[in-house]
Amino acid sequence: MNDIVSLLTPLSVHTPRFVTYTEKGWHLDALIVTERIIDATRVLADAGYTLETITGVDWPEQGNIELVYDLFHSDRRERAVLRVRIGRDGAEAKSISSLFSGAAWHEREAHDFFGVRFEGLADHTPLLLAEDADYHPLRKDYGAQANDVHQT
Amino acid sequence: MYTKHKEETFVLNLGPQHPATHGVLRIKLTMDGEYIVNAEPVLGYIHRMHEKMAENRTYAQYLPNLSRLDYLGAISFSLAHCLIVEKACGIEVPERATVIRVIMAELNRITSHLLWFGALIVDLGGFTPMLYIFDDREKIIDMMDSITGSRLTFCYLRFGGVSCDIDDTFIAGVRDIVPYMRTRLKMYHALVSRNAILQERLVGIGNITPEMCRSYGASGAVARASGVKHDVRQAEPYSGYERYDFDIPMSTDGDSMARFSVKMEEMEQSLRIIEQAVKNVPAGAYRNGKVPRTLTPAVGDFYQAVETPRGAFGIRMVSDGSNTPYRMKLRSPCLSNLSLLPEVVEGMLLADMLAFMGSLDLVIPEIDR
Amino acid sequence: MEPQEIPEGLIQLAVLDDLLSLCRANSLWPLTFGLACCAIEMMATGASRFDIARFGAEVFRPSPRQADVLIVNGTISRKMAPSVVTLYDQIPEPKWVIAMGNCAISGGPFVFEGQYGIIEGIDKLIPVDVYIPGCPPRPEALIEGILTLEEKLTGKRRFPRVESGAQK
Amino acid sequence: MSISSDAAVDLLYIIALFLGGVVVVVSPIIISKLIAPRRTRQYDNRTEQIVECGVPPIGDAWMRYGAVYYLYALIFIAFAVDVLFLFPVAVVYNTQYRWQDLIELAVFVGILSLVLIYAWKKDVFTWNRRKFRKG
Repeated sequence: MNDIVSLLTPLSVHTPRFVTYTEKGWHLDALIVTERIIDATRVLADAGYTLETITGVDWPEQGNIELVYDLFHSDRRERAVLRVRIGRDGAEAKSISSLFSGAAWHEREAHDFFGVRFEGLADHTPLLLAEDADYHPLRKDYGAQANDVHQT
Repeated sequence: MYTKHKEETFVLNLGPQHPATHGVLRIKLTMDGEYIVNAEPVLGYIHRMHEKMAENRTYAQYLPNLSRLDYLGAISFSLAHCLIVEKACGIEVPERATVIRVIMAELNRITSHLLWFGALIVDLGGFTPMLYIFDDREKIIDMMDSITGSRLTFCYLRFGGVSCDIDDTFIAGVRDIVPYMRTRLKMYHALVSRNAILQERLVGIGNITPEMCRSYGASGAVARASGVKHDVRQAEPYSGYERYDFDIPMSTDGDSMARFSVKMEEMEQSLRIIEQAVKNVPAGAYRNGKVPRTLTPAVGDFYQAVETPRGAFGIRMVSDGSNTPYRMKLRSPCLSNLSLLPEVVEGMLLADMLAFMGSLDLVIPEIDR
Repeated sequence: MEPQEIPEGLIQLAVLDDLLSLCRANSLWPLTFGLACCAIEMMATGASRFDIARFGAEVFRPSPRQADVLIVNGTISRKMAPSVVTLYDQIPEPKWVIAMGNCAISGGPFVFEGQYGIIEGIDKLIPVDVYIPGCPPRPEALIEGILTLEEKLTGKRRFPRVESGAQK
Repeated sequence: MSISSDAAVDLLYIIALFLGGVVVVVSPIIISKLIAPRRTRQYDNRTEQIVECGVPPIGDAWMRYGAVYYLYALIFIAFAVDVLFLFPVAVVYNTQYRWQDLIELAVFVGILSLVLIYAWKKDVFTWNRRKFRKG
C-alpha cells in the first residue's frame, strides 16, 4: 500500500491518509487535485484495483460537488477511495472511462443526478432519467421546486 | 448504374415489455439479419428514486426500501443497510442474531438462484423446470414466511439484530430442507445440466475475460466464472461469515456454461453454510436491547459491501449526524454486470444474446434504483 | 384521463351476452408484463402451488394483440408510462386492467414529497377494473382479484368467498 | 349432357363437401364481425402502431436482408414438390405391386435429395458467427 501512497502524494491536495477499515470500510483515502484524477486512477489501475462505483455528493454550503471513486483490489483485499471536489454549477470533471470502461455508466449517472459534465465521456444522454430530462434531482436545491414542475 | 447500398441494418427494440429481459430493461439492437451489430441498453424504466428517498427518510424508515431494491435477495440488501448503520452508530449485534442473519441470507440466496435457474431455462425454451423450482421455492419461503411474515420483500432485520426470534420448528424445518434440496439439485443436474441442448446453447456463448471483469467492475458469479477469485463473504467477512468453511466455486472459461455451473455450485455451498449454522444456533438475545430510538451516527461517510446473489452490493452512506442520511449511494452489482453487454454481444446471434443475458442473472429494479 | 365508454358489438342479445361473458370470464389471458416485485408473485401464482390454471388464466401471452387482461404489477415510472398506455391501446377489446400492488394503485411506498419519477397510480392513465392491495399482494390475493374480475363479468361468483374470521 | 347416376352422386358429394368447407371458414369471420366490439378504447391512439415491446419501432422493416432465408425457402420448395408428386403414387402404389415401382420411386426421391446434398456442401445450414469491425 505504501508504494501507492508515494505515487499518489504528488497528485493529491494533502497527503493520502490511512483510515481504520473496521470503522469506515476502506483502507486508503486521498483527496486528488481535479485535473490529475486520470493519473491517480492510472496508478491504482496499474496496481490491480477495479473500479466499484463513482458517488456524487452535493455540498451546497461549501459550494462544490464531491466525486468519490471507490476502488477495490480483490487479491490484496484492500479498498482505496479517491475524492475530487468540483464547482457546483458548470464545472467539468475528467472522465476515466479510458481506463475503466465501466466508469462510463457511473459518470452518466453522476451527470443525471448532479449535472456534472465529464470531459472525455462520449455521450451524456440520461442513463436513468427520461431522455428529455433537464433536471438533476439529487442536488440539494432540487427538492424545493420539484412539486410544481413534475407532478402529473 | 449500380449503387452500392450501405450494409442494410435495422434497429430492433428488445424493449421494456419482453419475457427475456426479466423486468423492464430495454436494449436497442442494431441488427444485420440475425446478427447483432450493436447493442445499447436503455435503463430507467423502473427508476424508483431510492437514493432521493433516503434523504428524507430516517434510517429505520429506509429499511423497507432495501428489500424492494432487489426483491430476490432482499435479506442480503437489508443486511447491508443494517451493517452500515451498526458500523456508523457502533451498535453491538448479539451472537444469536448474526447466526440467524446468516441462515436467512443463505436461504434467500438459494431461492434467488432457483428462480434464476428456472428463468434461464425458460429463456432457452424449456418450461418445466420453472414449475419444479417454484415448488422448491415455496417450501423454503414457507419456512421464512413463518418467521419473517413476508414471502418476498422481507423487512426482517433491525439495527442490532432481527425483529423476531426463530423457534425450534423453524430449525427442524431447515434441517430437513437441506438433504431435500440436495436431492433436488442432483435431479436438476441429471435432467438439465448434462442436457445436450443446454450444452449447445450455453457453451462458448458470451465469453468474458478477466480483464473485461476488471475494467467493467463485474462481480459475483459473472466474475468468478471468468477466473476472478472474489467473494465478499470471504474477502471482507461480515456478520460472522469467517466462522463457516465453504469454498468459492470458480471457473476460468468465462462462457455462459461456466456461469451456469458456478451458480449451481453456489447453491450447494449455501446449503453447506446453512448446515453448519443450524447445527448450533447460540442461545441468548436475538436483538440488542439498548438501541436508541433515534439514531445519531458519527459524521462522515462509510462503506459496506455485501455478497448478494448477483454480486457485490455496496452502500456508501454519508451522514451529517442527524437521524436522516445526508447521501446514500447504492452500488448495484447488476449495473456493472450489464455494462459488459455491449462489448460481449457484438456479432452474436440474437438467440445467443438471450441465453447470455439469462446467464447474467439481471434484476432490473436494482439496476435502475 | 376521462374514461371512454366501452364499445359494443353490432348485435346484442341478452342470452348471447351472458354466454359470451361466461366464456370470457373463464379464459382471461393475461399479458406477460412484469414491472417489479409483484411480477414475482404473479409468477408464483402461475406456478404449481397456487396454480392460476384452475381459473383459466394461466395462458400468459407475450403479445398485447392476443391478451385480454393487463395485470399492472409494480411501479409505473414516468419513463415507462407511455409504454404502459401503448400496451393498453394495443390490446383488442374486450380488455380489462388489474392494478396489482400498492405501487399500481397509488404509487405505494415511493410517494414522498419532492418525488419526480413515478406516476402515483395507474388509474391516472388507464381505467382499472380490479384493485389488489398489498406490497406485494400474496398469490391468494391475486387469485381473489381474478375471481372478482370474473364476478364483475358474469355477475355471479362461482367459487366460495373467503369469509373473514369475524363473522363466524 | 347426360352423366350416369353414380357420377352425379359423386359430383353432389364434392359440391356438398366444398360448400361445407366454405361455410365452416366464412361463418366464424362473419359472426365475430357481428358480435365482437367494433373498436378498442385507446388513450394514446397507439392501437394501429406496430407492436414492438411497448415502444414505437425505429425505422421500418421494408429493407434488404440476407439471402440465407431465400435459400431455405428454395430447399423447402424442392421437397414440397417432391411430396406433391408422391400423393398420386401413394393412391395407386399397392394395386398391382411390381418391384419396378419401388426402384422408380427411389430414383425419383434420390434425384430430388441431391438438392439437399448440394445445399449441405454449400454449407447453407451453418450459421457462422460473423465478427464485425469496431465502430
